[in-house]
Amino acid sequence: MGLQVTEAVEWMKRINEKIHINKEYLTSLDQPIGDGDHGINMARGFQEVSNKITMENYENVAELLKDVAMTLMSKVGGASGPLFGTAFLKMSLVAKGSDTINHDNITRMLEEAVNGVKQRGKAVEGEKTLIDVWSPMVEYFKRVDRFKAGEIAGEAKKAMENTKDIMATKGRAAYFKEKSIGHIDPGAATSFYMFEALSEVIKAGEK
Amino acid sequence: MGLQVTEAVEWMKRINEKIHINKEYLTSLDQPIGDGDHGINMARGFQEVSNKITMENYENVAELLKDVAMTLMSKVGGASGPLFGTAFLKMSLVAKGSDTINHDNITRMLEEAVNGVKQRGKAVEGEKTLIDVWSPMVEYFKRVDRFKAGEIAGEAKKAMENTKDIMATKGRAAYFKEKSIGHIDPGAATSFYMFEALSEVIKAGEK
Amino acid sequence: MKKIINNPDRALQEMVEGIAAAYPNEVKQLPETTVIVRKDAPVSNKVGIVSGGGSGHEPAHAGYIGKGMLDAAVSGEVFTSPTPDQVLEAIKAVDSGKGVFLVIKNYTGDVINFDMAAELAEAEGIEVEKVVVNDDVAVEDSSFTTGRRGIAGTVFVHKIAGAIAEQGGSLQEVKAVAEKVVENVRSMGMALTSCIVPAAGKPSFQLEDNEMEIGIGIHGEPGIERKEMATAHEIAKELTEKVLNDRDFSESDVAVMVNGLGATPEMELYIVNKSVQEILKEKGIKVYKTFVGEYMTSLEMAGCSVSLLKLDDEIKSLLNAESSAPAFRI
Amino acid sequence: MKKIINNPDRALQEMVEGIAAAYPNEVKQLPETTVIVRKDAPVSNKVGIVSGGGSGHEPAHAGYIGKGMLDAAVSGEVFTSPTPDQVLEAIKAVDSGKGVFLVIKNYTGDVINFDMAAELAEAEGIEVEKVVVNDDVAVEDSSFTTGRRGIAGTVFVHKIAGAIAEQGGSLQEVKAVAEKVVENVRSMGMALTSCIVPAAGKPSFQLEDNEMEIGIGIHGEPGIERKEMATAHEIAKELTEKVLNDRDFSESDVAVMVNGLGATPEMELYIVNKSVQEILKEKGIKVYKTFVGEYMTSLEMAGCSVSLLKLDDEIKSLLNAESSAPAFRI
Ligand SMILES: Nc1ncnc2c1ncn2[C@@H]1O[C@H](COP(=O)(O)OP(=O)(O)O)[C@@H](O)[C@H]1O
Ligand SMILES: Nc1ncnc2c1ncn2[C@@H]1O[C@H](COP(=O)(O)OP(=O)(O)O)[C@@H](O)[C@H]1O
Ligand SMILES: [Mg+2]
Ligand SMILES: [Mg+2]
Ligand SMILES: [Mg+2]
Ligand SMILES: [Mg+2]
Repeated sequence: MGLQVTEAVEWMKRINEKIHINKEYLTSLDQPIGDGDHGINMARGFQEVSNKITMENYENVAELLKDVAMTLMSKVGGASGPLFGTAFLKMSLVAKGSDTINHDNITRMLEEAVNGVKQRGKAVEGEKTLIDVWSPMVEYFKRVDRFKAGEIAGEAKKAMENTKDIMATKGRAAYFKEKSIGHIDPGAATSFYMFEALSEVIKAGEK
Repeated sequence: MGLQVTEAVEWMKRINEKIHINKEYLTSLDQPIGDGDHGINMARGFQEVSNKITMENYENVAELLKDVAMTLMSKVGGASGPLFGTAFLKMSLVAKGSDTINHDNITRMLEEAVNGVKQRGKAVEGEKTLIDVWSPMVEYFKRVDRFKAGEIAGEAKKAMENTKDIMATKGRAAYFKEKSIGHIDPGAATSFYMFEALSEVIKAGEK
Repeated sequence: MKKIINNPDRALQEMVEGIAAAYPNEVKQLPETTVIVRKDAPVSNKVGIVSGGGSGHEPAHAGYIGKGMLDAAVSGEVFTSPTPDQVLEAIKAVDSGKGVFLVIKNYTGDVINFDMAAELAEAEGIEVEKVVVNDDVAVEDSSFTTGRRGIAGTVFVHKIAGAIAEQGGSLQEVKAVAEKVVENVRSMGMALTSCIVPAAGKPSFQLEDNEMEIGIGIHGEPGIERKEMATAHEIAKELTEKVLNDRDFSESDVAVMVNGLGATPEMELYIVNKSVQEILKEKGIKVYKTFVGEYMTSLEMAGCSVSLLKLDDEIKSLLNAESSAPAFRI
Repeated sequence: MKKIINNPDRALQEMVEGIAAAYPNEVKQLPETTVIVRKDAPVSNKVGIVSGGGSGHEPAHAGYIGKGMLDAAVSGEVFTSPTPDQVLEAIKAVDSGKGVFLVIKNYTGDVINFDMAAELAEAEGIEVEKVVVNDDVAVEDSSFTTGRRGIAGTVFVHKIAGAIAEQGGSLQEVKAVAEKVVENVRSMGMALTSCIVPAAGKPSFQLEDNEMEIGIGIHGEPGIERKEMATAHEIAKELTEKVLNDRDFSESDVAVMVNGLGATPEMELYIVNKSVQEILKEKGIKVYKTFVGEYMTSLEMAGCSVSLLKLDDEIKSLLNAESSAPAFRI
């Protein structure tokens, strides 16, 4: 199976929902090792995404993802806005010409997304950022041979939780050096919700 | 009996003690209807008075009272500094030529003090100020024919407590109009301690 | 109480030294006083302008010392008027023979202490004039009571009296224009929190999380009315309308001051300013110049005041005249 | 949370409108943006200077717009870097053909968003250069990590880049002198309280009555070290020495900035300044100019920072050059 425009729209709306429900939690993750705005930033951005995509009619997922990217870039700000924006923009570029997001192209989409984020953020794996969810997810999708809705969220969750043990070297959390250990990275948490939403949409499509 | 220099010095030291003990109380009186500095102001001033008079040797009470006055004027500030300063200055002027403060001259001393304060503060009786202790005390001393240590403090206390029912029209408390009713005037409370100290010194002299 | 001080009893003295140390080319501290004067005081052939009051209102008053504004500022203990001897030192230090003008805020303590200083100065042969600023419309104006308080509008009096003095105005001319400013300036303030007098160590009053005080002074005293917390627009409206109801500003050009009391983020002052400007526009009042910032504070009190000054050509030109005061550079 | 706002979601927009309404003859808001630019932008034959970042740091950055300082300030949501499209609008509005210079504080978000805007602007044919300010010695300098934060020292970069641009300096000349300032400025801050991001509604962290945070940033983030509350002198000493240990200022002429974070009474800043000046004097460092006040704030955070800028003749003369910015008039 694959995500067509309708399911991809549903994916974004679910992300929006999850972020709104967890807005305070995400912000609270950003307080001890950041500036306490991550949930606010992402909620503002995905609300705009949701408004935007509700008003449009997309012919393909690439167009949809591009709008998501541009909205995040122009409505979020901070570190997360341009970084998630870049991730979705890169996914959109890879998705160009495909009707759906499916297991064949998702690995490449995520791979490009990670590369884009790394370049923009001048960061690599293991620096306690959202990369530490996205990059393991690339590895995961490489490992499996089809969408397994039941696994995706769990994999993302594991990766998110692993950020707890990392000492931050990029982003605001880096200012806290050793003290950043023991806290989940907020951007990683948001990323987890994105993959959790993806797994739910895939599961719904399997029925 | 009368207060000679030694007793007058003792009077000032007792005032200082009482004000220090009640510094927070006096300040708390100044918080709801003022700016919360009265105890601080008076404690600073009488500490300086105490320091000053300890270092000097006075030939007569007039000299002592003049130093008290000048110290209050130059160390307290606010409304109370120059007003109490004026009161003691006027008392000093009346005391000139007398060896002691006694029942004969205290009435005139206080009367002049009240007049001085009234002129400086452009205030009269019934405006919820220190005048509302000093002025009744003039009346009291006029009524009696000798120092009655047992009565002085009680009279002053009654006068102080009566300021509770007055609506302030002068000083900071005036800004609160009706709301100033129900609070003892801080300057009246300080004045009470002054008369209480006086009565104690007189009582000590009677023994 | 958490404050960046060494000792409440030395806070005033150390602050004054810190001011003198910050601007050694512009000002000097008079030895063994809490008086700061212009470095070049007395400025020859110029009326000296002296202001002051309790400390805790910074940048008032020492921040307004400079060419075109004050010649001296006298600081008392926190919220406590300075004593006559200190004011006298200031007067003597800035008198060039052309007389000295005192800008006094209408508080019993300030009035008495400055008056006594004026008497002492006159006894020494110095000509002294004064104005008493009473711009706070929260308090009823009455000759039977203490009358209105002087608050943020005082800064306009400093500026304009200072400008005319700098231009060579006589003592009487300074007095005349200062009185005109006092007649034409009105203010009203509000607070979200109290402040802590260092020597007291605890807040002067308590406000709940949903309460504000309307009609606040600048000494940590409670306001005239305690109300439920409102929006910035409602607050701006209440303050501005109280000011407008007190004096006819219609068809006038005005200067506006949105003043922070100490702990209000400037963001909030600008949000208030937006509403103030809208309200004035609606009423046909033309804003000639606006000042937003901390001009007359109350230690770490959160809150703001709105002041309006009605302008004529003379006041406009004096308001625009050069000032080198660190806290009011024009 | 008590704040004088109407709605956390509209606070940024309303603040920007309030700034524009305060100085209608000096600045203008670019329609439908949160960008404020000089009224006369683009100034012909002048490099345009653009700065910005999250809001909540007022008077930074819009207060520094004026002749001799910034041409534009871009405000993001509270403590959140503005988006590239907004920065791009600012760049376009101030480009006179001589190029645009970006002053960026070293935060991942600011760096990324401003970089993206620069790329977009270059794609439109505008020459763009930038400097990244990283004056905060609380954070270790490292090319493997995010590196140091930009804090109050940024204001010196604004001033000096603005001055050389006003004098007709080329884009490369502006860049060179701005880089020199960045190399020569160091800062260190501390806080007594946290602050409240309006949209969060609660303090970013909690401090007990006997605690302070040393090495604080300007975004309400916790500091590097939590300590027992100390005296003003100890605090001044700790901040100043941290700065002095990081860079050799000995035998130098310096500019000093004692910056309040939002809720610190100016009285306390001057008390800190007294100690800072004493410490510098002891070490033989000559203070050329001092700035005490709120220059780079963190909403209603109580606390302060100390910045030192090592001066040479060029920087001195640029520091002294005229500036008409409301928050930094010289
Ligand atoms: N250099 C970087 N590379 C990748 N991700 C980063 C980088 N810096 C920060 N992030 C991510 O951004 C998140 C913070 O986002 P947010 O709080 O919205 O922005 P800001 O840090 O500007 O306040 C971090 O939790 C981290 O996942
Ligand atoms: N006009 C006045 N005449 C007489 N006494 C006054 C007048 N104004 C104030 N007082 C007295 O001064 C007291 C306040 O003193 P204090 O708090 O030390 O000074 P301030 O009001 O300047 O803070 C009042 O309680 C009142 O007794
Ligand atoms: Mg954040
Ligand atoms: Mg008082
Ligand atoms: Mg007082
Ligand atoms: Mg942020």
